[in-house]
Amino acid sequence: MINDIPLNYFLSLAAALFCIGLFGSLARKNAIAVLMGIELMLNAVNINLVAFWRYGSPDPILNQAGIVFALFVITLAAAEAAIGLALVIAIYRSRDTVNVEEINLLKW
Amino acid sequence: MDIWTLITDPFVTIYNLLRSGIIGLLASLGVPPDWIALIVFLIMGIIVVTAILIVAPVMMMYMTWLERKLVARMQDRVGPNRVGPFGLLQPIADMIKFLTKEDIVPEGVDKPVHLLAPIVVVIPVILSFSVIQFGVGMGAVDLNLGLLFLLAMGSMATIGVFMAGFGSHNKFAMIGGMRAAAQIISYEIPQILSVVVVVLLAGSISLNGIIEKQSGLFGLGWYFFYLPVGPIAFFIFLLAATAEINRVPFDLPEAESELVAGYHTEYSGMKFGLFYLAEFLNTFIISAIAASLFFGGWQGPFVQQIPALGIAYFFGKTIILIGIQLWFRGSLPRIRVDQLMNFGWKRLVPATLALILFTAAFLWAYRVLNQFLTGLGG
Amino acid sequence: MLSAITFLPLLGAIIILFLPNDNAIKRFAILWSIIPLALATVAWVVFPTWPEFTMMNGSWCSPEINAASLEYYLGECIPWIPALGIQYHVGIDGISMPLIWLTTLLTTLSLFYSARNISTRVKEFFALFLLLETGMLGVFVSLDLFLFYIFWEIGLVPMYFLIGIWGHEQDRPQYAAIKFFLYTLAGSVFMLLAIIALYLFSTPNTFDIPLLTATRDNSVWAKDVLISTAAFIGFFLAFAIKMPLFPFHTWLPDAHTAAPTAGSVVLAGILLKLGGYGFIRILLPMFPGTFNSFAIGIGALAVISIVYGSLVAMAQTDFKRLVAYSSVNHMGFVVLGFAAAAALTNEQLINPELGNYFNSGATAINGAVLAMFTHGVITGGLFFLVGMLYERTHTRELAQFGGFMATVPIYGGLLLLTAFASLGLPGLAGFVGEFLVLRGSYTTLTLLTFIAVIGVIFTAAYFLWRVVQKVLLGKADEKWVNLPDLRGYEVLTLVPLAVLMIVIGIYPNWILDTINAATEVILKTMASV
Amino acid sequence: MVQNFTLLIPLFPLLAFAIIALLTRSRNRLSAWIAILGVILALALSLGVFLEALAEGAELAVNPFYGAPIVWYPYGTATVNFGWLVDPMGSAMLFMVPTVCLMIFIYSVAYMRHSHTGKDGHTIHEDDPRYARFFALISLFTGSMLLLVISSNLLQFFIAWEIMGFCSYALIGFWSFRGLKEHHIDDAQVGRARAASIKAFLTTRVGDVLLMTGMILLFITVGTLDFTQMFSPDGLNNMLLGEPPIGALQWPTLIALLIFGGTVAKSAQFPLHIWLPDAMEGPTPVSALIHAATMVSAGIFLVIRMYPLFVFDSQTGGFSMQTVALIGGFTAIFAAVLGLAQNDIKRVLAFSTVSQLGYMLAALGIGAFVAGSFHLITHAFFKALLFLAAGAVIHAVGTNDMLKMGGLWRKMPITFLTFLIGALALMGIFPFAGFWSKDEILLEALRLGFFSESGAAPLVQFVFISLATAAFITALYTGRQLFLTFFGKPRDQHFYDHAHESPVTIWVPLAILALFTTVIGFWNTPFAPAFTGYVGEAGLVGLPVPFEHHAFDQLALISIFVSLGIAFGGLFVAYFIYGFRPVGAGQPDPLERLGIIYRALASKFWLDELYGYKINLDGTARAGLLVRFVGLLSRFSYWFDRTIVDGLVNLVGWFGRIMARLWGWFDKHVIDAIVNGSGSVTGEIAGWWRTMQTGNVQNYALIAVAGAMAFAILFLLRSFT
Amino acid sequence: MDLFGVISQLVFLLVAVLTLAAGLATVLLRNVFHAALALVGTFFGVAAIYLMLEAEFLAIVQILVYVGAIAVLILFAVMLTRGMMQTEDSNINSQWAWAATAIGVLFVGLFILILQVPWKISGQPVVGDTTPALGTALLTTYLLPFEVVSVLLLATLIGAFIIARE
Repeated sequence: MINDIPLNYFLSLAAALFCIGLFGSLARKNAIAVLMGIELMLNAVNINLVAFWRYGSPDPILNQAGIVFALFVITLAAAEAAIGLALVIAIYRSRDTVNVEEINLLKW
Repeated sequence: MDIWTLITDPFVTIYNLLRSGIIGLLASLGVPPDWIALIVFLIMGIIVVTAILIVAPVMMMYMTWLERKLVARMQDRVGPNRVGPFGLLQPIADMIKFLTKEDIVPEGVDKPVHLLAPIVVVIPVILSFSVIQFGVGMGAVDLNLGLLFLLAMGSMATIGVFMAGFGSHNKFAMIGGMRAAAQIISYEIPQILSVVVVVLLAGSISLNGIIEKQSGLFGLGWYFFYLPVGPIAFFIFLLAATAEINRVPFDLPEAESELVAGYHTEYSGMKFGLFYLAEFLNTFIISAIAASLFFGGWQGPFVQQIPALGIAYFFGKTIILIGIQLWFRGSLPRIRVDQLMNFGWKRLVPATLALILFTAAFLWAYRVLNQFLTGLGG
Repeated sequence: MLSAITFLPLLGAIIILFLPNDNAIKRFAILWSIIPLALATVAWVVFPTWPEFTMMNGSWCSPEINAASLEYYLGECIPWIPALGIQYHVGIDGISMPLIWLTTLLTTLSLFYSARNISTRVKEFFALFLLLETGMLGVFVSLDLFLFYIFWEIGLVPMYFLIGIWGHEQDRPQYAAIKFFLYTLAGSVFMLLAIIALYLFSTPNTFDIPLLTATRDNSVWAKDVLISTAAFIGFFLAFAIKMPLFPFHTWLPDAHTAAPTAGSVVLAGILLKLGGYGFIRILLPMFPGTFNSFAIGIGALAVISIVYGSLVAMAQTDFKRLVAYSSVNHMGFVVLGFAAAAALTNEQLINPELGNYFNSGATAINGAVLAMFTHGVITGGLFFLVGMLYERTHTRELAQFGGFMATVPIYGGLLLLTAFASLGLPGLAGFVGEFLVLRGSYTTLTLLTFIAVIGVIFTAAYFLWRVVQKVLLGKADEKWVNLPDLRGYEVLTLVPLAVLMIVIGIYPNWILDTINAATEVILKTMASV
Repeated sequence: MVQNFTLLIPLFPLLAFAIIALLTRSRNRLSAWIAILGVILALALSLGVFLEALAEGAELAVNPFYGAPIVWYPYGTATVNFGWLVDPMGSAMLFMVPTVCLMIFIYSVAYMRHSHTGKDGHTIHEDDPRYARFFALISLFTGSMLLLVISSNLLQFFIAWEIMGFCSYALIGFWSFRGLKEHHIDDAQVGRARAASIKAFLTTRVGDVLLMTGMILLFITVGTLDFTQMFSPDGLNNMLLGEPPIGALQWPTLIALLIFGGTVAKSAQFPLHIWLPDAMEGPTPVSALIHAATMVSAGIFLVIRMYPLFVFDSQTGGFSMQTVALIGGFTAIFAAVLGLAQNDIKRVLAFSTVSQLGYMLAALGIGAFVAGSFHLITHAFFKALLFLAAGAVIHAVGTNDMLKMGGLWRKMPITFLTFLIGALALMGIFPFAGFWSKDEILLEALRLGFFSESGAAPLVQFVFISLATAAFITALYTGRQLFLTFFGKPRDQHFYDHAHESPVTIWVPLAILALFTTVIGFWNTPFAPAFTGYVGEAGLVGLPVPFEHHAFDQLALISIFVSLGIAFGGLFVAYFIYGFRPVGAGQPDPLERLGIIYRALASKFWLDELYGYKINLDGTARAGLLVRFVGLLSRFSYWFDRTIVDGLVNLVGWFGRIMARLWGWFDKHVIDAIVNGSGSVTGEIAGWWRTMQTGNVQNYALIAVAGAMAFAILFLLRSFT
Repeated sequence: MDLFGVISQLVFLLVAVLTLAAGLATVLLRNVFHAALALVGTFFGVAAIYLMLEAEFLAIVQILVYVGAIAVLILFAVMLTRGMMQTEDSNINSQWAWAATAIGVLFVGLFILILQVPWKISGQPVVGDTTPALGTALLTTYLLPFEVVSVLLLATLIGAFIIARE
C-alpha cells in the first residue's frame, strides 16, 4: 500500500487540510466555526503524525509513537472542544452573541 | 469438497465453491492475476452484501410481526391475525403501506438535513451487520476490532438523530432530537464499559475470537455463566443498549404522549419507514451482540462437527433476546428524563467501572495463583 | 564556648521579645546576663591551664589560619564566606579575656541597677541592652576583620537608641545620639576602607587577623608605604574617635550627659575600650613600622588629651560632664602606653643587650590594657554613683551639693573611695595602670611622659577640688536634709566594683599575669625578625 | 626568728582599720579599744624585731632582715616583689613609731570627747559624732607608716607613703563636714578644715609626683626597685652611661633631686612647707601623730633609705647632697623665725617641727648621717609630747590662742610639767634628748666645716651658722610659748576658770612620753655613742662603707658648751621679753613693735598668696596666684573646647546643611527633569502601538500566523541559499 | 505500477478530494449547522485516510471520539446558540482577504517544503494486529503522558461544567 502512494501525498493533503482549517478559524465570524476550524487543523496534524508513523517508523508494531501521539492529540482536541464550546456558550449567555468581532472587550 | 461438509456447513461451502468457480473462469479467460483478484473480490463482496441486504429487511418485517403478536399476547389480545395465517403477512402489508404513503416535506424545513437524516440513521446499522458472525465462519468480515467497530457505528446514530430533530424545523422534533442525543451519549459509556468486561475476559476484541473463547461444557463456558461478573455485565449491557436505541423503557425521544413522535414527527412514508427499519434492526443488532458476547454466539453442543448448527444456535439465542426486548416494551413504563440521566450517570457508570476493576483484579489474582501453583508444582 | 558567650545575650534579647510583663522581663534579663558572666569567669580561670583545649582545635578553616592563630585560646573557626576568604573566626588571649569579663560584669550590674530605674518601654530597653552586649563581646572575640567590623557596627546601633530614647530630656538626647552615631560611623567608614585595602593587598586575600599578622612581613600592604599608611590612618581614625582621643572627643560629654545611667556606664565602661582594643589587636601587630613612625605624634595627642582632659574637667559644673572628661584623661594614658610600645624600634625589640626595652614595652602595654580594665571598673562605678545622685536630687549641678558625707555617709564613703581610685591613689586600682604606663613610656617618650605626669597632678586637683569638695565636704544645707541614703540594691551594684578597685590596687598580679602573657606575644609579633 | 613575721607588723593596725570601718562603726568605745589593741600587738612584734636587730648589732646593715615572697607586679620578664627589710635605722624607727602611736591612741580616747554646755547650763560630755571613723583612720595611718618603715622596695614604700598622704588628708579634713544636728564645731572651723585638707593633699601630691618620677627613672636606669639590689655598683654606674637628660645635670643627680622633692613636700621643707601650719586644723592627736612623729619623719626616712644614692651622686660630682643641706639649713632658720610670730599654740609647734626637720636634713646633707638619724628619733618623742600637751591645754581651755591663756601652770600642773620637759628637750637643755641629738649635729657641722682634714667647706660652715642661729631662735620661741601659756597672769578669766586638769587617760601618755624624752637621749651621748656604733658602724644597705667616727675630744666638749650657751641665751631673751613683764589681757604681743617685720612673719611672707592657698580664720579661702592661674587655664581650655573643637564639628554640620540645600535644588531641577522627560517619551511611543490592540481575537491570530510565516520564509531562504 | 497500486492511488485521490471538499464546506458554508455536518464528513474522510495508512484502531477511535462525541458537542453548541442563526448576514469577517493571502503563502511554503525535504522512508510492512502492541505501549513507555492526559480530561470535565453552568 505504502509503496504505491508516496508520503508527499499524505503530507500535502494534511497541509491543505491544515490551511483550510486555519482559514476557517481566521476568517469565520461565528465562534463555533472558529472552533471547527481548529478541529480541522488538529485533524490535519493527526494525518501527518500517522503518515510519519506509517512511512518513517522503523518498526511500526513496536514503535507506535505516531499512533500514540495521534491518540493524545485526539483526546486533547476533545478536551479543547469541550472547553471552547463551554466558553462560547458562557459568552453567548452573557453577551447574546457568538460573533467573534463583537467580543472585543479588550479593545483599547 | 464432499457432501458431509455441504450438509453440515452449507452456506460456507457454497460460498467457497462459488468463489473458486469464478476464479477458475477468469483464469481460463487469461485475465492477469491481480485483475482476477480484484474482480473476485468485488463479486464475492457484492454477493455477501446482497445476502445481508435481503436477510436484514426480512428479519425486520417478521420482528415487527413478532413484536405485535407478543405485545398483544401480553396485553391479553390476539394481535394481527387477519392478513395471512396468524397475521404472518401483516409485515408485508405494512411495507406496502410505507412505500405507498405520500412523503410530505413540511415547508421551512432545512431540506438537505431533513432528507439526509433517515439515511444517516440507517447506514450505521446496516454497516454493523457486516461484522456480526451469524454462524461458524459466516460473518461478512472478521475485523480483529469487530466489537469496537460495532460500538463506533452505535455512536454514529446520534448524528442522524440530531439531523432529524434539527432539520425538521419543529420544536417537538428539536427537543426529541436533543433528548435522543443526550440519552445516546450518556448511555454509550456504560455500554462500552460493560463490553470492556467481556473483552477483558476474552482477551480479544474481534467477535469471532470472543465467541470461540466461550466454547465448552455445554454452554457453561458462556460468559453469562462467568459467575460473579457475567450476569451483571449482561444485564448492564442490555439496559445500556436498550437506552442506546431508544427502545421502550427509555423511549423518551419519540414518546408519543409528550412529543407527538419525537424526532421523526415530520417524517412520513418511506423516510419514516427507514426510521422504523433502523429501530428494529438496531434491536436485532443489540440482541446479536448480546448473544455473541454473553451466550456464545454460534457456540453450542456439536457445533464443531456440524457448523450449520451454529446458525441455528445464533438465531435461536438472538430471537430469545429480542423476545426479552419486546417483553420490556410490553411491560415497562417510560421513565422520566432526570431519572434516565441519574440512572445512567450515577448508577450505571460507577457500577461498570467497579465491575471492570473487579474483573481485572480477579483475573490478575487467578493468573498469580496459577503461576504460584505451577511454580510450586515445577 | 566563645560563640556561646557572644551569642547568648542575643538569644536572651530574642526571648525577651516574647516575655509578657515587665518584671518577668527584668528578672529574666538579669538572670540571663549572669550566664555569660559565669562562662567568662570559667573561661578566665580555666583558660591558661588547658593548653590543648584552648588552642585552635576543631576549626574548619584553612591550615595556614590555624597555624597563624596558635596563641589565641578557645579558638573556633568556620569558613563563613569562603569565596571572599571570610571566616567566622573567634578566639581570645590575655588581652581580650579581662575585657570580656568586664563587659559581662558591667552589663549584669547595669541590668541589675536599671531593673529598678527604667520604667518606660522596658522590653525594648533590655532587648537592646543584651544586643549591645553581644555587639561588644563580638568585637573582643572576633579574629576576622570582617566579623570585627560587623560587631563594631552592631555595638553602635543599640547605643544610639539607648541615648536617643531613654536619655534625659534637658540634655538634648537626640542631638547627642545622632552626634555619637554619625561621629563613630564616620570613623568606622574609614576603618572599612582600610579593611578592604588589607583584603585586596594581602597575599592569600583574607580578612583573618592572625593570618594577616603572620604574613605581614612579606605582604604587599605592609611593604608599600602608601597603602600601609593609608590603612593605618583609616584604622587609627576609627579607634581614635572611639577612644576618644583629643581632637575627636567632643561627642563623649554630650553622649554621656544625655545617656541614662546604665547606658553611660556601659558606654564609658566598655565602648571606649573597643577603640583601645582596636589599637592593641590591629594597629600594634599589623602596622608596627607605620605606628612607630607615627608614635611621637600619637603620643603627643595622648598627652594633650591627658592634660587637656583634666584641665577641662576642672572647669565643669555638671558632675557627669566632669566624669566624661575624666574618661578622656584616663584614655589618654592608654593611648600613651600603646604609643610608647610602638615607639620601640625594631632592633630594640629584638636584641636584649640594648637594655630591657622589651620589658619596658611590655610594661607600657600591660599598663595600658590594665588601665583600660581599671578605667572600666572605676568610671563604671562613678557613673553609677552619679546616676544614683541624679535619681535622688534630679540635678547634676555640683554647686548645689554639699556636706553629703554627713547626710549620706555610705554614698559619701563609696564616692570617696571611687574618686581616690580614679585620681590614681596608690593602693587603689587607678594608680597601677597609670604607674605601669608611665614606667613603660618613660623609656621611649621621656619628654611626653613628663608632661603627662603634670596631668596626674591636675587629675588629682580637679577631682578633689570639684568632686570631693563640692559634693561631700562642707556644710550640709537644709535642701538635702532628708536625702535617702543608698538602698540595698544600689550598694549591691557598687560593692563588686569597690572590691575590684581595692583588690587590683593591692594585688594586681592575677590580671597582670594574663595580660603579660599576651603582651609578650604581641611584642614578638611586632618585631619583624 | 621573729624577723620573718615583720610583715605582720603593719597588718594588725590595717586589720583594726578594716574591722572598725566595716563592722564596729556604730560602737565608739569598742572601735577605740580595737584600734589600741592593734597598735599594742604591732608594738610588741616590732619590739621583738627591734631587740633581735639589736642582738644582730651593726652588721645588720650589711645583711639586713630581708624577705620578698609575694610576686607583686610582673612586667615583661622581671617582677616586683612585696616583702620586708629591716636594717639598723629601720629597727630604730620600728621602736619609735609604734610607741609614739600607742601613746597618741590612748591620749585620743579621751581627747575626742567634747564637752559643751547644754541648754540647762551643766556641761555634757559626749563623743565626737565620727569617733569610730577617727580611730579607723589613725589605725590605717599607723599601719601604712609601719608598712613604709619595713618596705623592701621603693614601690611598696611609695604606696605606703601615698596611703599616709590620704590619711593625713582625711584626718586634717576630719571636721571638714558637719551634719545639721552636730554643733561641736562651728562653720568657720569646717571651712578652714576643708581648705586645709585639700591644700595639704595637693601640696604633698606635687611632691609625690616628683617622687614617682624619680622612682620611675630609677626603676628604668637601675632596673629594679628593691633596696637590696638597687645600689649595686654596675646599676648605679650605667646611670652615667646615657647622655644627660637636661643640660649638665647627670642622671643620678636628677633622680636624687626628684626623690628629695618628695621629701620636701612630705616633710614640709622650704618651698612646700605651706601646708603644715594649716594642717593644724585637724584634731591635735592627728597633728601630734602625723605632723610631729611619723609622717613628716617619713620624708627624712626616705632620704635615709636612699642615702647611698645621694652619696654616690656627690662622689660623682653631683650637687644633690649640697642642695639637701642648703634647703635643710635655710628651712631651719626660716621656720624658726616664722614660729616667733605665731599666736596659735599649735602653729608655733608646727613651725618648730619644720625647723627641726630642716635640722635633720641639714645634718644628712653635710654627711652627718648618724647625727641626723638620731635627731629624727629623739625629735619624734619630744615633739609628740609637746603637741599632746598643747592638745591637753586646748582641750582644757577651749581655744588655741596663746594670748587668751596665761598662768595655767597652777590649774594644770601635770600638763605644765610634761610641757616644760618637752620644751626643754626642744631647746636642747642638758639632760633631755633634744640636747644630745642637736649637740651631735652641731658638733659634726663644726668638725666638718672648720676642722676637717679636707679643708674648710664654706657650705658646711654656712650650715653650722644657720643651725646655731636656728637653735637660738628655737629656744626663743619655745620660751615665749612657755611664758605666754603657763606663766604670768591669766589674760582671759573666762577661759582661765574653764581650764581644768586633764583626765587620767590624757596625762598618762604625757608622762610616759616625758620619761622617754629624758631617757632616749642617753642612747647616744658623745661619751657612749651606742646608737652611732649600732647605726653607723657598718654603713648602710647598699653602702657598706662605715661612717668615720671621732672619739670624744675637746672639740666635742666645746660644741657642748656652745649649744648649752645658745639654749640658755634664747631662754633668757624669751624671759626678758615675756617672762619679766608678762603680757596683760588685751595687750598686743611685744614683738609687734618690730612693725613690718612682724607682719611679714605673721603672714608667712605672703607665700600663701603667691603660690599657695590662703585660708583665713573665718573659713573662707582664696586661691594663690598659681592656683588661680591653673583655674584660669582650665576655664580657658573648657571655653576652647566648647567653641573651637565643638564649633568645628557644628561647622561641619552647618556646612553639611548648606550642601544639602544646594543638592536639593540641583536634584529637583536637573535630574528630575530628565526623569520626567523619559517618562513622557515612553508614553508617546506607547500611544502609537496601542492601536494594534483591536480586541478581535482573529486579528491577533492572523498577526501571529503572519509572524510565523515571516520566520518560516526567512528560515527557508537561509537554509536553501 | 501494478493494478493494485493504481487503484489505491485512485481511492486515495477520491478520499482526499472528498475530505478537502468537506473541509472547504465546513469553512465556507453560511449555515453553521451545515458546516458542522460538513465537519462530520471531514472526520469520516480523515478516518478513511487512517484506514489507508493501515491504522484501523485509530480510524475507529476517530469515528468513535470525533463523530460520536466532538461533532455532537459542536452540534449541541450550535443548537444552544441557535438564536443567532437567522440573522446570519455574511459568515466571513473583514480580514478574510489578508487571511487568505497569508494562508496561501503558508500553503505554498509548506508544499515546497514537503517536496524539497528528503523524508526518511523506511517502508516496513505492517504485519498483524497493531492494537495489542499499542495497548502495551500506552501503558508502559507512554504511561506518564497517558496519566497526564487522564488528569487533563478530568480537569476539562470539571472546567467545562463550571464555565457552562447557569
